[in-house]
Amino acid sequence: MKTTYREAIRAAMREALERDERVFLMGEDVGRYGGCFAVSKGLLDEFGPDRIRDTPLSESAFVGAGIGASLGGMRPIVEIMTVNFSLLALDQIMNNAATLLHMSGGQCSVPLVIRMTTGGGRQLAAQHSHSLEGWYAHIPGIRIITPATLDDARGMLWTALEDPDPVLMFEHGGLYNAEGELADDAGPVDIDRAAIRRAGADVSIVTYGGTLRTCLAAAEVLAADGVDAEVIDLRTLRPLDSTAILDSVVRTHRAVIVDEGWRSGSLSAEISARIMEEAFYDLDAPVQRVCSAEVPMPYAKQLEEAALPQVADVVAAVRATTGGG
Amino acid sequence: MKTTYREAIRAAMREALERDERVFLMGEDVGRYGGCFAVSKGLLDEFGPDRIRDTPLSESAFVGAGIGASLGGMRPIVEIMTVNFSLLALDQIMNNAATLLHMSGGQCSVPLVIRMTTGGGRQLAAQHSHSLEGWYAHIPGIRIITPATLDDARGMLWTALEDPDPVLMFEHGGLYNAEGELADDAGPVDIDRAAIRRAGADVSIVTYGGTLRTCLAAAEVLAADGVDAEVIDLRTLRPLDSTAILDSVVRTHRAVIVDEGWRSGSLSAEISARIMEEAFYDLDAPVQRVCSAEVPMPYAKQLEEAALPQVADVVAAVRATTGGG
Amino acid sequence: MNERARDLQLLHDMVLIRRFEEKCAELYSATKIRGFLHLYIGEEAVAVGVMSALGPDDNVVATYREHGHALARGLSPGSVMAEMYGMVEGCSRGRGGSMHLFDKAARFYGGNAIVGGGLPLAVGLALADDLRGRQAVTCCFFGEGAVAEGEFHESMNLAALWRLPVLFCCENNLYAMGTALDRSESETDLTLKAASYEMAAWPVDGMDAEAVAGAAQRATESIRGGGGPVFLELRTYRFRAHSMYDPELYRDKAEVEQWKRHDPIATLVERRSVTDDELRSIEEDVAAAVDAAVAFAEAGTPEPVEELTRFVYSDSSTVGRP
Amino acid sequence: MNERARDLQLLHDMVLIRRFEEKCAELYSATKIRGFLHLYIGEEAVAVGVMSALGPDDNVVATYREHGHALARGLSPGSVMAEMYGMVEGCSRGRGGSMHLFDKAARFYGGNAIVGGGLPLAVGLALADDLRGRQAVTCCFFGEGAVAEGEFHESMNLAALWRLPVLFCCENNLYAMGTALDRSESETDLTLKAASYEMAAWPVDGMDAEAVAGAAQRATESIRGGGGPVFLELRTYRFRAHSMYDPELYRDKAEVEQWKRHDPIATLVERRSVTDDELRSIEEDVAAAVDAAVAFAEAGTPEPVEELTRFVYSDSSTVGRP
Ligand SMILES: Cc1ncc(C[n+]2csc(CCOP(=O)(O)OP(=O)(O)O)c2C)c(N)n1
Ligand SMILES: Cc1ncc(C[n+]2csc(CCOP(=O)(O)OP(=O)(O)O)c2C)c(N)n1
Ligand SMILES: [Mg+2]
Ligand SMILES: [Mg+2]
Repeated sequence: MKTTYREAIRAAMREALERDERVFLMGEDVGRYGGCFAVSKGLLDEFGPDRIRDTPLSESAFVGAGIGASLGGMRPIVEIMTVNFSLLALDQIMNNAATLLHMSGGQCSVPLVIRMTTGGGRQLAAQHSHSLEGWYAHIPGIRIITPATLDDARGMLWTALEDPDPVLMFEHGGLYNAEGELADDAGPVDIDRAAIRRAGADVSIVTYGGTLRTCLAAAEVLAADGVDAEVIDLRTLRPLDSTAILDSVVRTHRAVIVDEGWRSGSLSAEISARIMEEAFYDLDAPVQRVCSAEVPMPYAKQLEEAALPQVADVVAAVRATTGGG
Repeated sequence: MKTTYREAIRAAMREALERDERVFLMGEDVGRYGGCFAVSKGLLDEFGPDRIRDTPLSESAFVGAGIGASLGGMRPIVEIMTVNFSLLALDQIMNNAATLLHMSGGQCSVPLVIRMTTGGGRQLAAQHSHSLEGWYAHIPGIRIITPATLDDARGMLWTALEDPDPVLMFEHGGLYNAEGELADDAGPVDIDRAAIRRAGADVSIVTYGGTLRTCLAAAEVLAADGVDAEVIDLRTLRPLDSTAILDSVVRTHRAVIVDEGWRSGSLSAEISARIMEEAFYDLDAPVQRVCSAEVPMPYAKQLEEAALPQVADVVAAVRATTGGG
Repeated sequence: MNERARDLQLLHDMVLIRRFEEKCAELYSATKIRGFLHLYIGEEAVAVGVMSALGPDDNVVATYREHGHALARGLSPGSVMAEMYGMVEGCSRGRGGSMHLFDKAARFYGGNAIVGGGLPLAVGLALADDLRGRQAVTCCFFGEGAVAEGEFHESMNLAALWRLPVLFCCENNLYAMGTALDRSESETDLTLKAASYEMAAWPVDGMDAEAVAGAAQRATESIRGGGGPVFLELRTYRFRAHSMYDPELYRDKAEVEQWKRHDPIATLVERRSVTDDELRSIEEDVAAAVDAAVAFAEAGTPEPVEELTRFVYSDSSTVGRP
Repeated sequence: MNERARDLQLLHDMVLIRRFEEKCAELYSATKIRGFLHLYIGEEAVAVGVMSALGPDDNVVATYREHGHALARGLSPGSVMAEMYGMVEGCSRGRGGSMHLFDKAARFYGGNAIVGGGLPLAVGLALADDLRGRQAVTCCFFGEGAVAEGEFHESMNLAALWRLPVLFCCENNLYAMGTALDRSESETDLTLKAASYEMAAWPVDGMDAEAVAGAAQRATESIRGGGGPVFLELRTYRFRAHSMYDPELYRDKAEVEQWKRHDPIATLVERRSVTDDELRSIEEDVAAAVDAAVAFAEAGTPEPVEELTRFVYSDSSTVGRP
């Protein structure tokens, strides 16, 4: 079946709404408008305004209400339009969603899924373009998932809804129109394990979400050059599947980490540090990182492109680790 | 002059208020109550309610008002009681303070200082005890300072107020009562450079803020054991003084990074990654990290202690890098 | 239960809170209790009055000044005291402490120490009840200081817009730490805030347990009848400092003394002509309960540090413990 | 300036905004402009009316739908257009785009794309003026959708509590993207929100430039006289989609047509019996200005990518460029 990333997420939401009456979707313009990126288009007609619930512009309160509803036995899906706006709800996310279970000594679990759009590349400038999923991965008590493929867009939501704890799902805005084939019976996927999207022997490229395509393209360029890159899609940023990363690095002895977050304090720093700690003696070269430039995202096209990780950057980083200058 | 960390910060504020009429202090209970940790006690009487301005409980608006006032030519010092509450103001901090200069193409600088208390150790549990300064250091456009000594508590504020861009100053709650000697003419200090608080040849211990004391104590334990540790106080977490770190590591060939943030995605990950990238071939052992356990801070004393970096943890990490098991 | 009997129960519960907290203050000085400790003394009528209108299916969301709410809701004094001792037997297994009392079985959802942070949770709990067709009310306590927080307003609007069964209980004790209401709100008539959301709102004498109970009863009936959320402004006063660290520079001793003349316990004793015998019996009962609570806490078990990372994720989660 | 002359100026400015934005829409289709583009068409009376009451020392804080505000404030059409082209000659050097127009010399402080995010800035700008004893007014625009955000309430309260010189201009165009006001506010009379802060508030016909100008004049006079902040609810309507991506599923075409009958440009033309000649002269002038703006933008310079990390910190900062 030919479909898009957007439609795959919509199909996943539809299935969840059909299968479990505790599930409902809530967020700004998810109903009448059809979702700011049209992900929930049509669902209001199918499921009605109670379950496809338009909210006022009140990020903190409706995220908090999602937490409360999950305490009350529901399985809410809360949509935040864009990651930058989620900062308005960070108090609820960190001080409540991520901590209630612990503060209550195990009594109050928060089975909540928060979906939001992340990432740059569409000239939306500094208040609509950041990639904060790696930053969110610092917070204990939540799970972070980042579907990069159609299968994951289709399958991660269901697994996330079965998770007893809060899950934040980051959808890269540049992927919504991505097209591809999806099995008719595509269903839930494991969200505990990273996936090897391309096997290779010479270097491990570790990435997720919006930069997976960049890395796969870089791997092709490198292949033409005789460098056989393995590309790992982390899929889940918290908890990290360290085993998958380390297994690969132990085989390839080289690693490049690619993410769209700002470089300092990025998720790739964490991965580099873990490789340092667990596989130092297996490394033939220092681990490299390819991240976004440390700037609020500029509007101008050439500046935005220069700020974001590009195929050439990944190729250059791999060459640096493989001694290819 | 014998003084405390708390008094040193108060003296710095007093001096700033005297020297520059554009400076004012604003925050919850900074005036009549005297500051929730008594840092601003007495300043209301000296400078009056216009300049020592009690605010309602409105973190987002009064931080945003601080940004606006700085655009309007003032030099505000905004106090947020505790780092966890700063999450309510993150939209203003990231989407405005950190980005206005860039979004405006260089026109709108935001010379603002935001002070807040950070850190655990006082059994204040999961909504009052976290150490998010390393996490904040991910954000381009702001500077992060973390005075760990009386000199820095006294001197950093003035330099921060001269900075043309937003500065976040994190004061570890466990330090307020720290006593010591301060020169009568103690004044502004450089906030661009890290400081070596103890010179040593065998291993570089990199830390800042609340864990500096822990590291210095660990260095004494190690010294008794024949291990000569260098202790670096970062002082500024963004921008990191990479040069100071790397210079030390190139000399000692071993490094342990100690911070009170949660381990995954901590500042120490960034430092480890930079050492990996810049000094890999100088390392005799993998860089180690000592961080807080990845839990919302528990109330019970023994649990909180177990969650926080202790002297024994630092000693053990150093021993691991020096092969001392 | 006749009115006098109900009032004696209210009285009992108020005395329990009072004596329990006096003991807490003592134990704080003895460093048995640590962290922040916020006493409710003076405000007891609010908690006991409101709780008297709630049933077991209703939900409660409270603040960091919540010993009174917890005890009035029926949490055992022992489990609350053990929590402040940081013991496994505490109602939050010692992980929460004074500011984070929880009891899911009692639908007592904390113990929230972010001012205003509990209000969105209350909206969500009520939304869940509404979606599931349950008749329950969610009662949310907060101080007048929270009214300045954006989360208060967002929550009020959501609840009113969706006509959710929330009882907003604003404990107006005139101060937020050291900030008097007229220094935190340009308009100090808080019922006008509710009016701007088209929400029913009544001021209530929060020093009078009977008045509170009556107002809460009317409010919950209206809410259960589908009338939408209600905002109660409970006018009260805290007799003690904000917390154990507060030097109370911001208010006159005379003002405190003035309010103490409206002590909710004395008021009810007088109103119902409670006899010395009745009072003695209550005090004895309460003293025994408080002693038992302390003994229970003293005998508690500290959580082994090996369990530190438990409850970060649910035991049933596939996320491994580190 | 007599009233008719003033109104002809208002008319000119409205026509400028209208034609400028029509050109923007065209250029968007031609992919000369990218990112999000929010048109102000239909709402022009609000921007020109309010700005007519402001002087050069006053501050303006706007939204992401701010071309109209920027042009009415006097930013040159060329610098605004060049901004949308992403050029160095743009008012934000091409770093901001349509949603982030800035001009510090004009005290035009953005261009804020976080709904409600500009309000605290406005409070702060006004606080600075107040502390420095300056007579200026800070004017802050926001949509009715922002009223649901906590930051709106916190800012209203701060401004009223401290009696700061802020003019709150709520552009009530009835929709926040696809959400009608009665689906986002339990109480749709927005002036009641202001009342709950004891702030003066007037509803104004936002389709009538004269009415807006008059209200803004009265409001700024009151503010300058020390009367504290004022809230204007400017009742208006956007004739176009929310942004270039909006399929407009949420409102009837008939409703849009109904509102178009109150086109602020036509209204003023009729009221002031503007002659065909006068109108032609305005249109010609505007057409020339728009053409010149496009030519200016087309001739602009893209910022070299080497400059990418500039303006993260001030040029005078001791923070090195990476
Ligand atoms: C968001 C947030 N800001 C600040 C604080 C610090 N703080 C704790 S209690 C308090 C005063 C709250 O006053 P009020 O809401 O009136 O409740 P009361 O203490 O009077 O019961 C403050 C400022 C906090 N806990 N949370
Ligand atoms: C905090 C935040 N949430 C959501 C959005 C997405 N968004 C952009 S405009 C808009 C509608 C705003 O409506 P209103 O305030 O009425 O202004 P209008 O667009 O009608 O001028 C929304 C939801 C945003 N930019 N910021
Ligand atoms: Mg209070
Ligand atoms: Mg609108």
